[in-house]
Amino acid sequence: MSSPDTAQPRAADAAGPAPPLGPGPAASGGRLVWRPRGTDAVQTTASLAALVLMILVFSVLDAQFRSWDNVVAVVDAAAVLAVVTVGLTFVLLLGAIDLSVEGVIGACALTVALLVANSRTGLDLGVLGVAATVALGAAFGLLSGVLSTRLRIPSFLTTLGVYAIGLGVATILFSGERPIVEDPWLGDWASSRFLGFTIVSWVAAGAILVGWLIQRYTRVGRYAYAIGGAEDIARLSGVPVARYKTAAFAVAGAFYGLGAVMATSQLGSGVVQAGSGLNFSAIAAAVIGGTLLVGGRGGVLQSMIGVLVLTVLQNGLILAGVSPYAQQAVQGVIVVVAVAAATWPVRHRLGVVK
Amino acid sequence: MSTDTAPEVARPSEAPRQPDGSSRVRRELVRFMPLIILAVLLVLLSLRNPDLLTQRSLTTMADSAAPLMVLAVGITVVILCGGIDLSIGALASFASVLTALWVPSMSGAVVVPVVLVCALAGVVQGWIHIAARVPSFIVTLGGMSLWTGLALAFSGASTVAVTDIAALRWAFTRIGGTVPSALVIALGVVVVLGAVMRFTPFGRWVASVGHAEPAARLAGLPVSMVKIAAFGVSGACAGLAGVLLVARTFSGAPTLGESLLLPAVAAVIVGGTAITGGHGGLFRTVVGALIVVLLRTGLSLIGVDAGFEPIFYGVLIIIAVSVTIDRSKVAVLK
Amino acid sequence: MSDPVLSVEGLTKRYPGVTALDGMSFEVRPHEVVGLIGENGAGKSTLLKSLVGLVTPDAGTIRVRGEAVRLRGVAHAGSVGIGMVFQEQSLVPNLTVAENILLGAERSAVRGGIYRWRAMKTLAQEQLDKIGSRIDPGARTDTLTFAQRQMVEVAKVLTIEERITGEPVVLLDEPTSVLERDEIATLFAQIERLRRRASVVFVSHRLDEVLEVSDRVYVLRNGQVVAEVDPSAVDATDLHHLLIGRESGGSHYHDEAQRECDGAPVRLRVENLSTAGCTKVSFEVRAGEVVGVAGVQGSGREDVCRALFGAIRSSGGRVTLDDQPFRLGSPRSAVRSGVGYVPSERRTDGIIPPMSVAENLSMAHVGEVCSGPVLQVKRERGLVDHWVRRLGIKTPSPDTAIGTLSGGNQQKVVLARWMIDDDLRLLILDHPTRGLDVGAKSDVYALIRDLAAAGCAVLLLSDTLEEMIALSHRVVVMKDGEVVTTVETPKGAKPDPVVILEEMV
Amino acid sequence: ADDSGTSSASGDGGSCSPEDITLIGQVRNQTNPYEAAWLAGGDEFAESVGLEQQHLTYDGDSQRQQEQIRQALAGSGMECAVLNVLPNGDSDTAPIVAAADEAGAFLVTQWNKPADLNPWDGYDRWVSHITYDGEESGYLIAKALIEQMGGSGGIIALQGILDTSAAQDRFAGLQRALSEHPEVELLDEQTAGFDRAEALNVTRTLLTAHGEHVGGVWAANDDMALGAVQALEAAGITGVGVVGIDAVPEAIAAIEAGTMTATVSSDGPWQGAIGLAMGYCAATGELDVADVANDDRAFFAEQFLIDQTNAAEFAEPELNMDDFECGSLFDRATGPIG
Ligand SMILES: Nc1ncnc2c1ncn2[C@@H]1O[C@H](COP(=O)(O)OP(=O)(O)OP(=O)(O)O)[C@@H](O)[C@H]1O
Ligand SMILES: Nc1ncnc2c1ncn2[C@@H]1O[C@H](COP(=O)(O)OP(=O)(O)OP(=O)(O)O)[C@@H](O)[C@H]1O
Ligand SMILES: [Mg+2]
Ligand SMILES: [Mg+2]
Repeated sequence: MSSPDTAQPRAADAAGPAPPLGPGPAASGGRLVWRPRGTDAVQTTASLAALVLMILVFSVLDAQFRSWDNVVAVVDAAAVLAVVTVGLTFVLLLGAIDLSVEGVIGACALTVALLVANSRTGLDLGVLGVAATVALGAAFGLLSGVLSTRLRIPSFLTTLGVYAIGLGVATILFSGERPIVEDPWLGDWASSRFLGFTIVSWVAAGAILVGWLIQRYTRVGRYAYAIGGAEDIARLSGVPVARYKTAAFAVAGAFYGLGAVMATSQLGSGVVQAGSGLNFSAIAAAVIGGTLLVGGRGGVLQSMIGVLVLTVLQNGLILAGVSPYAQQAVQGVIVVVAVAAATWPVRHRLGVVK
Repeated sequence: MSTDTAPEVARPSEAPRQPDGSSRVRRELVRFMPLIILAVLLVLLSLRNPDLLTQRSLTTMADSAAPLMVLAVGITVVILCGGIDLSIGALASFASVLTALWVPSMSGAVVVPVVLVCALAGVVQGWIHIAARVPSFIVTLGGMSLWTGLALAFSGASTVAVTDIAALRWAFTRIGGTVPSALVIALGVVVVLGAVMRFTPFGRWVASVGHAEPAARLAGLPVSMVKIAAFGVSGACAGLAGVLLVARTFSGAPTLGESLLLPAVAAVIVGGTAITGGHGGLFRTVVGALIVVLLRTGLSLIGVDAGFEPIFYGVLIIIAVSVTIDRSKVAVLK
Repeated sequence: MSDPVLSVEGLTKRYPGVTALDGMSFEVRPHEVVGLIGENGAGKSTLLKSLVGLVTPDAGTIRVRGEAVRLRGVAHAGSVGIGMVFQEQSLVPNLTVAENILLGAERSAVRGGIYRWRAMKTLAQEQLDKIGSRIDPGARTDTLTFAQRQMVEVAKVLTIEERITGEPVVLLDEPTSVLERDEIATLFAQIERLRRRASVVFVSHRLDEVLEVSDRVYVLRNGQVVAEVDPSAVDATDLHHLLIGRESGGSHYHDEAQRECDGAPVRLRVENLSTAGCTKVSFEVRAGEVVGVAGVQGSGREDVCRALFGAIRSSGGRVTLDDQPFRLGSPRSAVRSGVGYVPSERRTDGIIPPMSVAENLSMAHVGEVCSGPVLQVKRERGLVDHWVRRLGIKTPSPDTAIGTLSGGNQQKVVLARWMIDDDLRLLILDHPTRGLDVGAKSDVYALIRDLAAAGCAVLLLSDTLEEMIALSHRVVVMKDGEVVTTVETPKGAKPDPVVILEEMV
Repeated sequence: ADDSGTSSASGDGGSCSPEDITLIGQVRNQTNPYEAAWLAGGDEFAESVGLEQQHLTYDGDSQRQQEQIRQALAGSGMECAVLNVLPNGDSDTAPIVAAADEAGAFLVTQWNKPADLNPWDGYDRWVSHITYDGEESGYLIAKALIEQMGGSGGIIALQGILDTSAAQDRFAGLQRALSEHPEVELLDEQTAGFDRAEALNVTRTLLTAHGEHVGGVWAANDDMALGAVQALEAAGITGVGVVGIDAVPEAIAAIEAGTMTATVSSDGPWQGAIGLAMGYCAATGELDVADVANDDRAFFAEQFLIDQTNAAEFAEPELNMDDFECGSLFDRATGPIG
């Protein structure tokens, strides 16, 4: 070899093995600062810091906030949002977005209310009804996924369409009369408690665990990262991208279905608007937690931090006696300030931020 | 280093590669697809309800489309930069409240301060996004709450009626008895902004930032300024949309424009602008806005049953976008 | 001679305005390393891509072990035993090394749809062991260096060995252009090892490398094979001749074109510059002088350049440009003070692929083609045409998307971007010839010398020491973030690279 | 858009033959029981006169409501159209009135209207504006709640969407009741946007904040009241009174079951039918709008407090078609708005 390449310290034992290299700054040379390197990690740390700060401030401001009862209240209030956000996380990991949440939840809420013992139909399917509802949610997700991948159009619009379709299905199922849930088992989800927390909260905890396992140990989860990280490369490597994208949407839908069951048990009847506001909150929670919209970053657990940030903030503002007229403005400012403050010291090391 | 690595090849553009002649026809067809789909939709809907094609009905539709168009055109600039602005609906509401409050003292000139205030609001959001490196999604999410909160505070949480509506007559009248002035204003915005994008470097800068921000920055483009300006434009458009809304509803209210956010983004996408930034344009958004308005209002008028209306809407909007989108240019993955 | 494993007949691929492959025919025999060389745009990559099903040829046949195949994609090509190493961009950045290596072919690491992380790491480790790499399979890919990622790429392609029964064909598209010397040696050792079980197609612009590893070399020009040579019978100069069809005259360093600049004023003075990766760096560059910065990976030389351009933050130091204090702010302010920068990662940092050649060319000094705020499209067209002609940029039209040009032509556009500024005072070149063919390289060398002759100061980081020595008046050597010495490299008295090499390590 | 009430149609009232009349009912959505019942009532009336009601729903989206109305009125023959509209908010009424006036359609609006915009200001086809006295409703249920609490204790209030007059009036009613009962304390007031799920969450938080001090929950509508009932049930708290407004079937069932204390009837089916009936009578000429007293052109409709004593009567709301004879349209008017 006659042209010495940029020289190397170990030119002598060139053919020998390179020293072991783990991740870390030393290995990251050669890249410019605004590459999205670890942006999600910073975001997660930032929101974790913001969460801790918020908890501290509210604890000082209000004794009620520190009470065990309030902890339970926060957890109960976070349950449905958490489950929905777990589902949404899979879609965000793909780099896609899902706007169908409220429609799917509406349709599923009516479905579960009509399938278990209720005031309108003679059915009493119990667990089966719940399972069928989760399956319906998955089917809606499947629809979003199939439409996005087969027609090759942005998920923003397919899911907007599926939202409308879900809403339509919910309206048809509703047909003017709200089915009141009379199934004591489902009713118990919201009212009976185990170790202080409602069953709904435990279901949520289980769902988060399942979500994390899916993310960590299944193809759907791992490929969601691959697709979100670099879809074209995943395709080049022989990953059946369309299939796993669709699967991720379906998984998300199943979680929305479960969320609808939980909400229905809390509300006591089949409500078309059971999911109102959830879509936006779930996206916000995920992004705040570090599951960024660019895809492949963050994950279920990170998103949960975002869920807690939002829930604690809402709870804390009420307890701190902030006027309902001002709450909205205060909440928006706090989210931005908290995230900005927490990222501030490291802002120059962040990648391209969109 | 090889410059044509895998990702380049894997672009969907490779798939339908065809000899020159027919591919040019296809490309042109794709370019005009949004217009074609608009015409097709109009014809289909008017088959069910012939009244839809009357001049009165069309001008009415144009009226409805104008504020949406202005909003959508504004957010197009932000989306082209690769960002998102969730605050436009709330900002339009805030603008409507300001307009209603200021008309008594300022009459028709109210549009100037309102647009300026909203542009400033956009600039502030853009600046926070740049300076603190907070994702635009989060900044504008916060902005959304803040502007709504301020609108609630300024209006005393109620509707502010405009008694002297003649002051805003210019924004809601028929020029020559037929042409809706709101549409003319909206198109004026599009033309002016379009000219700026086309005849000054701004348009290229926006596209460069959207396509490849690192490269744009290293070429010495004023990336931060471009992004802040984009948010400013988006804010200004939201302000103008707020004024148009007041002219139409004779009052300002803290939730007046909220519901226009999703349709505005939908209009951008239906027009064929990539949600990931870079590719797209304002004129596409104009057609997108018309399609969205047609679907939003047209469907309820052809008398479909409850429940089926949203289903039709969902199906049609999916069909519309699957036909209009230019798959060779837009990174359709997201 | 045994039957070829892979043969190609009359392969043709046309793009609008270019014929990338023009009735190309070639073959690969068992256990053979075939070298492919050719100018930028000769069709090498297109050929390789059509062999893994990424490009659908317009005409021609591809035969694998005698059987004609229509390849549908990488996965399909893998199943018939053809695998390709792409550049570093073909790894998923947010996944671990192990996942990347096994992506899409996890085999026993995924049982019943469930990931078994331990098996995953073991399997990945097996692949890494094949090339003697000790990269941690659990590391996230975006924390690796260029070279490490390249190694992971190679490890990844070797997984096809396990997937097929016959002998695979491994296609390597410029695998060495971003590798350091010992890594190249490792790769070559691996190619030798591979030869026992597979055939290899190897593309490189470094002719000596090609001669070193190949059993047979095809020379490509304009989408056709123009020569098939036996490496043992030729040397790099012959190849060079074959490639560009003209004599490469002059001394080894072609340094006769270099101009003296002794009396010139100091253009750039750097004092005690510190960043995250370098400390208290001081040096100066005169107007018309080319100063090379040498150093191994981690020496901090890239940091210095980027800090000077404002692309990364500096934590201290004083810089003057023409004796005026020069604030290290942003690339924008640097550009406005007459500084230019050619980044090493051209595809992501240098060009905006979907935008036109004209737009890419005029973007940094768009003021040149504006009257007030208004773009003058005619004037821009004139300017672009001028530079396209002057630098011999091969493009169907100024409106062509720059992403479809060959690397050398892209790089010329990036250089032209800075050259249109008459007052360019300092140009920072970060590996400007990466991935360029010999012809394009000498074009770029000539451009750099022209620039210096016109009085521009040039700061140069380079792929090879020889290149740097040839172009520079002086070489600043860095080690561990500090300047260790400065080596004069005047015309006619160029030092041996070893002199600098010793200081670097 | 005319800025004041000069109708472009001839001012001589209706001369439409019944079969030319188009009946249009517009509500927010058909996905809540109250508005679904409204449309059903409208359908029943339409059927009684041999016509069909066109349903329009706008999903709580003001812009869409405007667009729909305008577009619906852009057709031909709109001089014989009758609209029974629930404006999304106060701000939406003016443009709806203007659009109807321009098209010459007969219009009845309900619930939301700015105070300074009135049918008698020259609108000869805006037959009437009907609403319930929100202040009175809020007051009635507050009294019922306080009575149930035994005249003392703490109350938490769930407000509706803050910038609607319904929310503000009802809350004013609560405050009036509170001023009469100084020993009852308003512990907290929060908005839950008329939404059941939101009410559930807000109540949950308020219950931890105020614990056993909470003796009653005052909600600005039944949906929120039902959400509060669920929150109480989940928290295992009993004996806290909950009141709402609207008399949706589920609330009436809850009152019968004892989990809710009281509600106030807003008679959805009647509202859906009466608006169409007024317009119909005006269009056919059986009702001369000019003859209608101002007190009847913007009036509070009669409302009833429903508690355990009379819940059974309201369980199955039925329309009495006699209410919609042209002569008895204003029988439920209890007085002018103001
Ligand atoms: N997707 C594409 N669209 C249009 N033209 C293309 C495309 N890909 C390649 N080309 C053209 O085909 C020709 C051959 O390109 P190819 O990438 O095969 O060259 P190469 O020999 O690999 O060059 P290099 O040494 O620079 O990598 C070039 O002129 C190039 O511009
Ligand atoms: N943004 C950053 N943050 C922290 N450390 C960094 C950053 N950028 C570079 N470094 C570190 O600074 C040192 C210098 O890296 P650099 O890439 O400049 O080396 P180099 O000499 O240019 O290498 P090469 O031989 O590949 O050209 C490395 O140790 C690198 O890890
Ligand atoms: Mg380096
Ligand atoms: Mg190549």
